[in-house]
Amino acid sequence: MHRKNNWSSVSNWLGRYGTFSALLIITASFLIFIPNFRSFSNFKALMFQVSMLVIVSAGLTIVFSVGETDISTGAIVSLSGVFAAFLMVKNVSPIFAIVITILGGVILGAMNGIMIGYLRVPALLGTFVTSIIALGINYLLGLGSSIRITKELSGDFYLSLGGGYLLGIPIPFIFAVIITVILLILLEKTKWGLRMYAVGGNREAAVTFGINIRKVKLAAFIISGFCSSIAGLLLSARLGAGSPIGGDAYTLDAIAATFVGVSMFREGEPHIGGTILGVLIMGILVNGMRLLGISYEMQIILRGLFILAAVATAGKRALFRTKLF
Amino acid sequence: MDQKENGLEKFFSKKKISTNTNILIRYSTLMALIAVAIIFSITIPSFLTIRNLENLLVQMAVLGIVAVGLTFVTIPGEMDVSLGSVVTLAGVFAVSLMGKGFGLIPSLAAAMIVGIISGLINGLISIYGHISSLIVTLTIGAILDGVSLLYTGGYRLYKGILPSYLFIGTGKLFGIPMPVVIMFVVVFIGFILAHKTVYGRRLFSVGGNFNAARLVGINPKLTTLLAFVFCSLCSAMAGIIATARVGTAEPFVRFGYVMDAFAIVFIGTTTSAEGEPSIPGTLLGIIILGVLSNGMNLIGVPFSAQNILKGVIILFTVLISSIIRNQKK
Amino acid sequence: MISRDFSMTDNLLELTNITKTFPGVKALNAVNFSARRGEIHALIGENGAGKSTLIKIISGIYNKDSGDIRINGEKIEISSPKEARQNGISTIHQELNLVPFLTVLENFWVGREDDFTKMFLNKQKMRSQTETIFKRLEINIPLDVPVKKLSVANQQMVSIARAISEEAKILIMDEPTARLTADEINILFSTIKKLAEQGVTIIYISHRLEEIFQLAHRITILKDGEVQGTIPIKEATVSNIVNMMVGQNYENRFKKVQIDPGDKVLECIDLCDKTKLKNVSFSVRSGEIVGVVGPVGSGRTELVKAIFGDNPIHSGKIIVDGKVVHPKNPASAIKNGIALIPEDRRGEGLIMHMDVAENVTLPTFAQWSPLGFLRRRLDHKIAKEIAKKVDIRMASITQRVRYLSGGNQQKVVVSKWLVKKSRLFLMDEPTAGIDVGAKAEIYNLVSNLVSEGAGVIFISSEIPEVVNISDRILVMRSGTIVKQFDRSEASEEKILNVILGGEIS
Amino acid sequence: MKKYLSILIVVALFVTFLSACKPAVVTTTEPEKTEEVKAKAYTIGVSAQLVAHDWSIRAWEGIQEEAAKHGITVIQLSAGQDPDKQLADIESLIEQKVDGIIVLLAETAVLDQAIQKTTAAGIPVVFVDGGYKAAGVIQNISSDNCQFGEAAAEYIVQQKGEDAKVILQTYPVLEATNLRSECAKAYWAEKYPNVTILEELPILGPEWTADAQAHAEQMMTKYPDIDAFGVCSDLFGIGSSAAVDAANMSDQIMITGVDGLEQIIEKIADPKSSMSLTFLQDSKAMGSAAIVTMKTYLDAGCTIPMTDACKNIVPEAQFIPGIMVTKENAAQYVK
Repeated sequence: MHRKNNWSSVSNWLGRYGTFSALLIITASFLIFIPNFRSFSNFKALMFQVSMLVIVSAGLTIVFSVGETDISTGAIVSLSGVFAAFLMVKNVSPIFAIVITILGGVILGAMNGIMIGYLRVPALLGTFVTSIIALGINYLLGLGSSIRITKELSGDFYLSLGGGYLLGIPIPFIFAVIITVILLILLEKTKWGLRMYAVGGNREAAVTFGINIRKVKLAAFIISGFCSSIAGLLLSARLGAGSPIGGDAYTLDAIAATFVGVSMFREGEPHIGGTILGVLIMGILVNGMRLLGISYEMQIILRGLFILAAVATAGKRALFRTKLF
Repeated sequence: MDQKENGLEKFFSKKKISTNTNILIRYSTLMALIAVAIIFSITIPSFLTIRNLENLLVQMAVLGIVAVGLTFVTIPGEMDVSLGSVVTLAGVFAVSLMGKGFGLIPSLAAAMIVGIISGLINGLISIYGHISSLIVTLTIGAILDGVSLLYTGGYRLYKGILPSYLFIGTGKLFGIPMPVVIMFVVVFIGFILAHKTVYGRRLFSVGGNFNAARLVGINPKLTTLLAFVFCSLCSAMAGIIATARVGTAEPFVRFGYVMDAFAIVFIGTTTSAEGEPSIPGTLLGIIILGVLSNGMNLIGVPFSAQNILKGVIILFTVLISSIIRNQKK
Repeated sequence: MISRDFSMTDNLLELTNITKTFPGVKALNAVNFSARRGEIHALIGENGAGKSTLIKIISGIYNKDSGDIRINGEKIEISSPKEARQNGISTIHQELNLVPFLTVLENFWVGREDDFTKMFLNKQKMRSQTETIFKRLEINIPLDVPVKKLSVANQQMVSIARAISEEAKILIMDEPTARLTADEINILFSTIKKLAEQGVTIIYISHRLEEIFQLAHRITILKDGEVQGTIPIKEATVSNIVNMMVGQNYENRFKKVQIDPGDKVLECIDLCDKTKLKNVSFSVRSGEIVGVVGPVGSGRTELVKAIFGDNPIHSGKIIVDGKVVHPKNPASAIKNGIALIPEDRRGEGLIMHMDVAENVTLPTFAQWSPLGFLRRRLDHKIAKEIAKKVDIRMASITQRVRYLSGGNQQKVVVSKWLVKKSRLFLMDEPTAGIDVGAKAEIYNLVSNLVSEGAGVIFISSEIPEVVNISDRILVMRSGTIVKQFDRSEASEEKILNVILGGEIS
Repeated sequence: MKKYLSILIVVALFVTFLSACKPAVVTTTEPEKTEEVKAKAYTIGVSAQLVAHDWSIRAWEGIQEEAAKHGITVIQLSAGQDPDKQLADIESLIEQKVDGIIVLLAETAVLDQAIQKTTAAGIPVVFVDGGYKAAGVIQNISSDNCQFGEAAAEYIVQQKGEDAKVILQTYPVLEATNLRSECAKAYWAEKYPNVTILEELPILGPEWTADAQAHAEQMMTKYPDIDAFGVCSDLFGIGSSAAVDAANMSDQIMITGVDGLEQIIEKIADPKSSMSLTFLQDSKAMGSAAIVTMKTYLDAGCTIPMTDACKNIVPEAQFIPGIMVTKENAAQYVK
């Protein structure tokens, strides 16, 4: 009995504050042991590196909050970058290219939403299909190689979106902050957010509350698609090219970050704040490992283990047991 | 306990479709296959040749075996996206052991053991840790990739591969290429296991209703765990064949396999009334995907466009199966 | 007892010829129902009589197959909960419909925030409004805790308050008191009466007759989806209500065969689990039917699940056939010859998309598959025999159980244990939601079981049937057995009395 | 159960982390070994798109050995084919104030921003097999990929005649691989217009060898009269030659590749194999050359943009000659 109690209290503590303390410990130890980590410019670099992931994960969190999941984010990120570059090569003005690209992201998101919300296609399956199609379009446009975005094509404006500074703050990071804040408000302060949580938390209740579950889910996926396309644009601007594989890593990273952050607020429920912390941890971890010169192979192993550890110690809800059929 | 159906919902799910049209829908996947096959064989002279059909099957062998394994995991509603990494790691181990002078059997055994272990890890963590198998297999996959890169130092392994090992990939048995033979053996075993044995019945019960299965004395967790192990075993076998075919073990991620394997299983689900995965369905999926990519290669469609076609086809099968399932509700 | 004259007041709500069918069962058959302004109208009937279906139609969760709904004489369509609310209808559902991890405040307003906020939540306003309502209902529940942290009673109060706060013209309450304490009930009742006096129409559903006598102006009795009649409370008596509920011909429905019980199949001594059960002690002999009654949440289900090894025991002994057993999981309980017919037939009893044969042989098929290979022919043979014996009406042995009627589904559940030749049957609401004929068949099935020497624990909310079928009756309340009746002394009134918290002599 | 799992995982995490930290320590303590050059201990960063290709591994070896000679510390980062990560890698190298950066086998298109950053930080960059022209890039070290393409084209014609029917497997993503096929095509178009290119397919991976094999198998069924496969990388060669040999077509079809993977050279040496030409590029030499370039640049105290003096000692391009390996001379290159 007693041991059990002890354990449960420990695990509760871990579940609640484990991830956060992990963040503190990791950051602290890096600050102490890695001189380069301390430098201001590294923090700027760090900001650049986490921005896109923050945006994608924030969008994904919305999807999680309605009790679904989305594995098409990475594909949409990659596609958006290539798409925008492709348009600009075809002499479409940057602004217009951006608008169209975002529109594209929204459409793919809507495609997810309709399949999953209206046709009750399992989320994994639905978003999987979307990702394949996105991949197809992507390769069709760029034939698998990156499309350069030169100054001549896009002008400083576009590239500065990815690499520029505003008041000394990296512009992508500003975007990340803005989007995060908006979504945070949406989820925590508006009726829509409340309804999303209701749908994710208790479907039956949501029905009796008179909430239109389909609409809510559709909205969630559209938001996710929107975020992914924004991230894709910023990424392409940062790289100065639309890379066909640039965003692939985001699918796993975003899901991981959301899972890692899930324990923080609302006890085991998705929450933007938690997600952001999750992203920061992952970002800092990778950044630090780089500075430590840990080999690529070791990096992926460690990241994997870290995610597992976070997820295993976190979480009340059966951690998004997403059923396939 | 559902709201009023409206708009799309009504259009797709609530159209009262008579049983025969229902059957039409169910076999539409099969008909689609036949149609495609006919078109190809008319337009491409070299399509309907023994040699090409042989190619088709050989090229699908690795993927097919993986897909059969995946089917087992999906029956209880779980998923495994680490199988690509298992394919790689198993191949690497087998080849590297031969490089170190071990015989055929120990090398094969090693690959199999890799499969079993990774299956156990996936299963244990996701089932007994109550963690979504998606996130678990994603991370375990990443870890395995790291391991195989670490183990090989990134080198492509090919030294010391035994002829008997190569035979698995390139040899022929009664004029049938070995990979094809093995694939059909695996499909057959999978079919028996899933549809003709106690275990299979239990697996489907767990998938159908976890609690009901528990309350008749079935151990749902153990049942699911075994499915994970079987899946990874298949992946390991696929890894052996893949390496034996090229005569090289590459320590690269095999995410392509994951996507296609899922595509196959999903296509397969559309053939069952309940939208469940099944081995015959999977076999159909294998053949469809094979015919498609083979035919498109012959026409000279670049891989890029191939993805779109693949995606569209899966999209339709998904829509069909969702219509079927919504009717049942 | 409130006595007001309604002859002047008109019908606020009027339902005519409402019909609703689910696959297998006709839930409602041409139901006519009317409620006047400011009236407390009780709706009673056995489980599965169609009460919940009716109110779900009124509150827009189900869509009626046919029939009209009129409010103030004008015909309206209610196709979603939202529309119901727009028509001034709000509902307290039986099952707790709250979002566990949202706070009380959030749960209180989610889905109807538009009332006073366009987009952004105006927490202050929400808070103040909630507080006023809570004050009025004399509830003091902190507004900022997640509801999952609240007691069940408090959760219930929250959803009640939520419904009341909608200022509806028509307020529907489905078993609102099921989980409440005496004081809470009193507060609720006074509120209900106040509302009625303010002209709100209240449709009140409850199993507890004494509540109804306390509150209602009129009573409408449903049975098997049909209205048996509507009577003013003045003319109502327990007996005529019960008769209408269960039907005159109730006694002839089923003949109890007396078997003299053999030795003990099951004995429980001071059984406790982590949460609900407190020192439950009783025994079941072979050839004996032990009825268990008690309000929702009295621990009936927990008890059988504990015996079946699906609800970990904290302390106490379970003795099966004289040997002490420790069922850690259903598998081991099944080995000891115990069978469970679970309350949630679809959720726990059957695998809906598998066929009859597969379901019937589910616990047993492994036995006759020595090498682990299925023997479908044998499965089918055995399944056919059983199906014949218990007379499962189906197209073929390979029909998927999803398409069977409720009664036949239940027979499938029972027959899988017949194949297993279990000696102790734990039946949790075996007759819930199935029509009269099927019920009778289930009764016969049960008595056949005991005549073959099995022991049966028969849980039901329908006291008449329990009285009718059982040799002994255990009355449970809040996790313990408060009273035992022998068949001879058992009567519906006595039992009701105990259940409803009367003195336990 | 769950608790044990989580404990287990956490433990595993820490163990691996500690073990992982070792290599870093090793690299950073390397220069201490060579005391005498400690005065001029440079730190040079290496960013590779993916060090999982024999070519880049050998280059990496070259770099290490050469660096060890001069007591130069090298920090190697591999981006695992994620351009964003590679950019971040380079950023972190800049962060660590390395004296120079060597980029191995990169997709140049996605590196514009990275190079701008290094230039801004005044850090010289040497591209190995990249082909990137910019002020901040002090030298491109590579084989003469175009010459490889042309030589292969010529060889095919010699073997199969002026009306050879050829199938190309290309990889346009990388500058180097792209040059090879493009130059070959140009060469034929100019010199031997009768050479027919039956089909040209970009193989985009990640299943390079497997895809190449599948593609080759199909082409053989589609065209009965193929004379040669011209593949832009030995990776494809592994796949296609496996296909051709398995089909016993090796006497009819020849395959030419580039890179000089040991495995390919062994195949060429094997008379039964269809693999009949590759160019052994000495990527190890390229690696060490890169270090040498860096050292000369740094020792000369050059800066970006480079003065003419510097341009003289550090030419903007350096070709490391590749060795043409054919059936005739293959034996001597088999290790």
